[in-house]
Amino acid sequence: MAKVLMKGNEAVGKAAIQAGCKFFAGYPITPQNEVPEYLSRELPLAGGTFIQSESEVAAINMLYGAGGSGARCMTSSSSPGIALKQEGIGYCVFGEIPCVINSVARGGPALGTIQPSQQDYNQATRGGANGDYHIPVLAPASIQEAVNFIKEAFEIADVYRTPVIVLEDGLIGQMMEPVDFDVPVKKREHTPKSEWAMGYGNGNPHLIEGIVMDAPMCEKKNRRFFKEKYEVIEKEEVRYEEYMMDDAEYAFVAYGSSSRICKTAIKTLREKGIKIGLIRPQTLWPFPQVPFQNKNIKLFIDIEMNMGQMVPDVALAVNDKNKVKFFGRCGGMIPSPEEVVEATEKIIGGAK
Amino acid sequence: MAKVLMKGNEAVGKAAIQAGCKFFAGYPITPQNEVPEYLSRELPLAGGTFIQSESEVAAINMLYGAGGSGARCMTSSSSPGIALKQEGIGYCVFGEIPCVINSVARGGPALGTIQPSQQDYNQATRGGANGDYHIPVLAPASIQEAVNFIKEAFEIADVYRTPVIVLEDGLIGQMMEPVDFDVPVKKREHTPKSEWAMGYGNGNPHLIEGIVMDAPMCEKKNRRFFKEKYEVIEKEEVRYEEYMMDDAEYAFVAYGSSSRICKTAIKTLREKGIKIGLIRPQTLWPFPQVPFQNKNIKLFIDIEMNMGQMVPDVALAVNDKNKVKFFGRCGGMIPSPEEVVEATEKIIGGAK
Amino acid sequence: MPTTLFKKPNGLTDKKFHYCPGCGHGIVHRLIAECVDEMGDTNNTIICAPVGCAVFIPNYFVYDSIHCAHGRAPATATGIKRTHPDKTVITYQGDGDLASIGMAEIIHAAARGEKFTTVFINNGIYGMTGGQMAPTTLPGMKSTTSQSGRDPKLNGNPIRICELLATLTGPAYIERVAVDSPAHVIRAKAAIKKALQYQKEKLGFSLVEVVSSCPTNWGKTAVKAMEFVKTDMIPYYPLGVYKDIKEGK
Amino acid sequence: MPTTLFKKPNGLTDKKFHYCPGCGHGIVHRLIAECVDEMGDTNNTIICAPVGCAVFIPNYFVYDSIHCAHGRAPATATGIKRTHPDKTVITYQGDGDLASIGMAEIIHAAARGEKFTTVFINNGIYGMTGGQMAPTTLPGMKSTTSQSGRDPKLNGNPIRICELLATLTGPAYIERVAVDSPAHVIRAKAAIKKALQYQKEKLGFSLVEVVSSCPTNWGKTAVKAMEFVKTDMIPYYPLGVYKDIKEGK
Amino acid sequence: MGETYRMSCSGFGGQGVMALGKLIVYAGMDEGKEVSWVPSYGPEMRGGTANCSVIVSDEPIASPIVSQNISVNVVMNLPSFHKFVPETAKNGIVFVNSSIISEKVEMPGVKAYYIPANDIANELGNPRMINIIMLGAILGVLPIVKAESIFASGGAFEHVFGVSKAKFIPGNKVAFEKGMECAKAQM
Amino acid sequence: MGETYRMSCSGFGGQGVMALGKLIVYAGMDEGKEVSWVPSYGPEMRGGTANCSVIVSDEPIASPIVSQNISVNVVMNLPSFHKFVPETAKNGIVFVNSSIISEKVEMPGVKAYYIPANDIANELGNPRMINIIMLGAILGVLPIVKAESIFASGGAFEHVFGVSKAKFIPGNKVAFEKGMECAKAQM
Amino acid sequence: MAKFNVTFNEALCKACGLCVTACPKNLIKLNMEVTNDSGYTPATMTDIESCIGCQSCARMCPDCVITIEKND
Amino acid sequence: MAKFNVTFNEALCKACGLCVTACPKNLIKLNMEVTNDSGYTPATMTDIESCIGCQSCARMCPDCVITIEKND
Ligand SMILES: Cc1ncc(C[n+]2csc(CCOP(=O)(O)OP(=O)(O)O)c2C)c(N)n1
Ligand SMILES: Cc1ncc(C[n+]2csc(CCOP(=O)(O)OP(=O)(O)O)c2C)c(N)n1
Ligand code: SF4
Ligand code: SF4
Ligand code: SF4
Ligand code: SF4
Ligand code: SF4
Ligand code: SF4
Ligand SMILES: [Mg+2]
Ligand SMILES: [Mg+2]
Repeated sequence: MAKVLMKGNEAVGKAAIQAGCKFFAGYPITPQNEVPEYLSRELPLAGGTFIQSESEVAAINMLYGAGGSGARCMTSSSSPGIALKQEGIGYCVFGEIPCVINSVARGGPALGTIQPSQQDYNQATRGGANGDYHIPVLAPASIQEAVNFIKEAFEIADVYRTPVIVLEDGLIGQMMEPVDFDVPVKKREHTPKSEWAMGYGNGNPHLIEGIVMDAPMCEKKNRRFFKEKYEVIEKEEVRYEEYMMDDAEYAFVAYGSSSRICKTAIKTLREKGIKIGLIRPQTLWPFPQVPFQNKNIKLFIDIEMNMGQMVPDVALAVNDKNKVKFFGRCGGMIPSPEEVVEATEKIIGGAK
Repeated sequence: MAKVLMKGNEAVGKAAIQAGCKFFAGYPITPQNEVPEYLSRELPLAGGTFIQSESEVAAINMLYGAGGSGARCMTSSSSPGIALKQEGIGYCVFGEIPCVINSVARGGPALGTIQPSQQDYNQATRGGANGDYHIPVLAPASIQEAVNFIKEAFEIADVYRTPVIVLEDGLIGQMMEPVDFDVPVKKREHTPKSEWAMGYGNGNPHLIEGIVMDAPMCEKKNRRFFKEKYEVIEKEEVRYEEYMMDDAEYAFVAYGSSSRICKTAIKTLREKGIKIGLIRPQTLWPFPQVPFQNKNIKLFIDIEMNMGQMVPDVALAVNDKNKVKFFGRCGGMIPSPEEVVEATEKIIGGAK
Repeated sequence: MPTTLFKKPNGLTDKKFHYCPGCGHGIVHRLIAECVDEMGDTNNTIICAPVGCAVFIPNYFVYDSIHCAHGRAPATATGIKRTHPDKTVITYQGDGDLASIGMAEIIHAAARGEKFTTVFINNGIYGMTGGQMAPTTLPGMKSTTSQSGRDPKLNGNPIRICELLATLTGPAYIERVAVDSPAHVIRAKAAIKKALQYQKEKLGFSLVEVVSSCPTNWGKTAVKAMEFVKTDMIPYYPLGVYKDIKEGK
Repeated sequence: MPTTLFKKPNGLTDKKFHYCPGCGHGIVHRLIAECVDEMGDTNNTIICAPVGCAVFIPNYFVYDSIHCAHGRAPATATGIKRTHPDKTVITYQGDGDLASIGMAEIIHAAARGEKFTTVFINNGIYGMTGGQMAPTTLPGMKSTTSQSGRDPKLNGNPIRICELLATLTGPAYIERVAVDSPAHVIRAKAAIKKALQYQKEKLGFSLVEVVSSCPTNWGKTAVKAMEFVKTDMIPYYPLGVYKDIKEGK
Repeated sequence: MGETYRMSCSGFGGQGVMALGKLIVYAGMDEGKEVSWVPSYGPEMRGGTANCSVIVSDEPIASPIVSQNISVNVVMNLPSFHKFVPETAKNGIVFVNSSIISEKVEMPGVKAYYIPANDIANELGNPRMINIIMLGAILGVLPIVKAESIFASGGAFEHVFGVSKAKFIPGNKVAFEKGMECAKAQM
Repeated sequence: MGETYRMSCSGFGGQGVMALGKLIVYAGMDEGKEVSWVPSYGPEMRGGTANCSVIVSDEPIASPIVSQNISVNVVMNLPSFHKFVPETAKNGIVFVNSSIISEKVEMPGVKAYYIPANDIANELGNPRMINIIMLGAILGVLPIVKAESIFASGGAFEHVFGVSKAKFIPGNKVAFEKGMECAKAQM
Repeated sequence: MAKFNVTFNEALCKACGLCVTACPKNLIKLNMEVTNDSGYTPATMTDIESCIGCQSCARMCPDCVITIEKND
Repeated sequence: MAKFNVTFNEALCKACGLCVTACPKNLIKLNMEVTNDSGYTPATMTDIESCIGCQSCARMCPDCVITIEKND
């Protein structure tokens, strides 16, 4: 349990190496630069390949090749860089490439700002590539959790042969916190890569598939994904934290950095006698359903560093949009616990 | 009212010219190739510029420049090509560039198939660029409507200074139907481009903005978009058709090609005594809310050529996901009216 | 017992090519398989399919393979070769794929000196999508997006890929060949073999540009199309070795 | 009354540059403004900002301007120039922007012969993002992603953009200059002026590569950084005219 | 009286099945009917089979796709025969290019016409006219559209093939009539 | 007794404010406390101001950002003074680099220490040590972390600047003590 | 017995005619009498005795139709 | 009166020293006595009389700090 102090981005790099990542391709972009910088130095020492690709487009397509060849692999980027990866992510989905995409969000749209934001919730959970698909999205709220989730992400990727996104914001990427790299992460069973990856075919050709020209076959493949991957993931891989929910009459819903701010706000609100807790989705897809069935909750108050992108998911989980309220900041602004408290009092006041 | 027979893609090209489009950039991709092919021949004759760009990425960034210079402009592509445009679309949003994006969807993910599909509902309505934003999405169900919507799209783009997506599927792009190019489309008032576009500054510099480095300013800009654009568009620009809804107890919800299949299915179902109608969103964002408040409807049956991407929007509009059922085909498969009838009977039977 | 002088190589499957009659793709497929067979790498090769008429390459070769995104085969091959440095890795790209959308990827893979081999089919047109102008479409040549012939004033002149890449230090071998005649086919095969050899010796990136035909979208018979390769394409795209680090070139 | 020999040009606003002390960007900004002023185009110019340290260009020039997406300035400028053929259109790009992510766009704009001018700042590094390796980082040069120096075996050798683009027929004028000494600054200005002139005459695409410095990320004082330009950068990036259609070059 | 023709035309690429469909659709539009034409497209057309869906109706057309319940089923080669004939509607009609398809349609209630289109075309000395021969056969037994609407000046033929090809109309009319005769003889 | 220090350090880029924060955080962690450090980043650091948020606490840290209610506020230049001083918590403490800031803190309940860090550093002949002088001043009046945790072998100093810089520890200790004295004199 | 066997896998032939043009001895023609399953009239040998075994036909064939053997 | 006026807009100067190095007559130095609002010690003229008006200093200045006039 030797904790070390580390910047979030570097911790992510180190976690990837620990998880056995053997290939990284990425392109510089603030606020995630320390990930490639760290890996450019450390990954070759661990017997892996680091490539600073010519672009984000190239990076994801390199993963498509490396992951398709059986290497554990990762890329990292931030908002507009992730936008550029969308087509390639679609190929990784369809080609069933296990790979990890580390996404450190900044204010948007476009170049926006470089300050932390959660404005890429839709980008991560709804995609932007073509076709029907889902990608597991893990949203850590601390550097420790980022480290654990990166390791988990590699496991999930291998089990379901799917890209996995770890969605942070610039705050988690840039801050330093003590972190324990020895927290165990369960190794999972999965089909050996030698059974499907390129380089292991030996005359019984292994194909990584980007096209299925025959429409009925293409539909079949789509349906297989939903049945064998997405339905199973929705059952098995949902993660969330409940904080002070035992006696709660109100619930914050927040993930990542904004959930930490909510925790501070809860302290103040509870001191004021308001029974409020926090539901913190740790997976954004699959989105947790169970905690939202809590009938004691009068209002679910969604707090995000965006304009309310998670609201539809909360409303669907609650199955009543009138019970869902929202407060957020965006464009790189981080709400203070004080303003969350104020906004909450106003919302609850209004609800009385 | 002289109708002519035309392929959907060519009709789209012609409509754009009629609407005063003066700049087109695009890259070949099935099933929309006839759009650039037609415009390569016809747009220069109408005094416009046609460019076959080196890629979809270049195409959207050309629009960013041409639209930012005050030209009415359009690009056209299909599924993976639209994925590549995501970053550039984000720039057009943030830079407030009026432009039209014609998207002719095929089966996915990845290269998928080239057959018609509606698997790009999320791609169009949720984006995939970074940041908080919305883009109006018009979904025509016939070539006539495609022509009208392309013209409307240019108007909407100018009024709100936003990209507008016209989302078709390969069927509408490839089929031929008679079309009347003289259906009037209301010209709308908007700020003259000389007030903001590049090339008109004359020492009072006009800036097309992709970055607002100061987070509070960036937030302000985001909030202005929601207030001045998205809230207004949600009020003013929603479009839908109701078909046989007067006495309906059940409602299909479908757009584009699948709505036509539903109309055929309705005929059969009504003959069987089932009172079913159709709610056809013509704008996918903003998503219509009013027709879903109809309390006579026992079940809303969403029919799509995908795995159910519109379901969340329907469930949110109805505010009860249990009243929403789904049937679809995907990967380039088009459901036949017969199977829609069968699926509907099963759903309704199950609901009894 | 008669000795076999010529037959379908082992590296090709039994599937019938979907290409149009007389399309150059088929010839080049066979040449690749012949070279790989002869080098003893039939079970040691990975091939990267482009987006273009050759997208179905995985159906035709017995190698492990991947459908790359349009233009990105060089990036994908980089990921593959760095993971399997001892496999023979081949990318196969058309002129739309390599010279238009994939320009950045091919240049950077070449500049990095990635140790795979690219077979680049220059047929001066987008075949798969039905005959649009490619970066290599000749001046005056008609296509569905240059219906009165490519106008260099609007579209610029065609790009010569071998010449462009030869300015870089990463490539070990670059040659332009054609498949319009039996003699040229023999030369084309030798070039592909040499490129693969250089890959095996880990000397750097290698590329063979094959000037080929697209009878369908050129609106010509197969025979006339091959004539056009000779009379029009080759003069604009001179055949020869553009880079050979062994020869100090 | 004293005559003014040298002052801040009219094309620049009053805003203080945000660049680090001694950064070459400031010099080149001034040269552009001087040339445009002298050509009488101060109110007739549109400038396209890159993503890179120069992203705030719109703050500094009195021209109409646009923040382009990373690497895509040539595409955006194409849209602008085709819409306003009589405006002077300038793109300003760094080496990460132009030579890495934007490689396809610059080559294709050049190949099409788009009639705008690119000022390309080669400082051998990603300045804005804190000093990562660029395609133009010299062999052995340290960066945050090549911490023991760029290794050509892994990363290839640096790309020489002027040489690469000079293989195309679209460009009318290409020159490489530097800003390490007053004499070179004078030459740099003349090159930019010529490029703009060629644009005005609608002769084709023009590009001036400016070998510049990034004291901050090179870990050098401003003065030492300029020395490094002279002793290390220029030998790898020879100055001179690479293309001049008027001279038949 | 609202009759709706749900047609499918299929064959090798190069047999002119797409144009056959288009001719009918243009003519139908000129006669004031509701029409739609949907092609198959893409690489499967390369050397493989091509087909199109055509609807001619007096009512607005909802779904324009004809993949089941085909009322007029034109099959020009063997793969198409196998793929499309089973989808013929009861009481539907099949037109078979019997020059290269030797199989017979055996579906109760379905009437088939066997037109040796290649042979007729070869007799006429123009092997490319097989689609026009088929068209003649179809219009010989079904009043989907009128022959004038096809061949009149400004009509469907000129639309589909271009005005410059109008000089070939007389030759095509001969082929058309041959096809018509052949079908009528089987009525 | 759970004390939480909510610190902000701000100044010009180059004044070492980020390192100042890091030293405290490393030391805090070594002492078994909960800590967090959040930098400002990006181009605004270029020639402009830099700042970091530091929290040292006995309890788990929820929000790691210190932009309001700053309990320990270190301001090293004038723009930082204007930006951050107003955000000091009641009962908070401000440390001012009085060498280049001539203004005074005037907030009821807020105590300010004026440390002429540049002058002290110049006296010591090393102008880069101003952050260590400030650190001395802070730890002179607040028991956030112990001095040993900073300078001990394997301690914060070696972490932040690297083991190779350990040889500079003695010199830095002198600066640290000068700062400490200066602050204590104002207690 | 001829010196060489030149055989055509007719099912694969697309009648492109490249082999016809390639043969220096002009020994190959398309057989208009036959239509294969894909609708093509496949290439065939007219005079095997004159074949010089140069393999030009096979080298140009895009569809691997042609096999050439030498009779020892 | 000196032949030339060389003036420095001190507020803009970042003390990079490029002008110092550029001056062929070695006439410019950084003034360590002064710190501008950005924290820099701006460049200043040591001996205007010796200035030859070559403008090398101004040409190298990245921040448009320097104005040069000729006294007629
Ligand atoms: C991102 C993307 N853009 C466009 C396409 C459509 N597309 C398919 S093949 C092709 C080009 C084919 O031309 P070429 O590379 O020259 O190959 P050829 O078919 O001529 O062999 C294009 C543009 C696509 N599939 N994906
Ligand atoms: C799509 C995208 N990828 C990456 C970035 C991050 N980024 C900002 S500037 C830059 C490169 C700057 O280097 P260069 O072009 O050499 O300009 P310089 O700062 O050196 O002048 C990068 C990679 C971005 N903003 N957008
Ligand atoms: S379209 Fe052209 S390139 Fe494609 S298979 Fe046919 S002939 Fe070959
Ligand atoms: S980081 Fe480098 S390029 Fe950017 S402003 Fe500073 S010195 Fe100039
Ligand atoms: S081997 Fe030579 S001579 Fe014999 S048929 Fe073939 S091309 Fe003609
Ligand atoms: S070259 Fe091959 S496919 Fe073409 S005609 Fe000859 S045998 Fe047939
Ligand atoms: S003008 Fe020339 S001589 Fe005068 S100060 Fe400047 S550099 Fe020195
Ligand atoms: S060159 Fe300019 S910024 Fe640099 S020291 Fe001289 S005057 Fe100051
Ligand atoms: Mg091609
Ligand atoms: Mg740079």
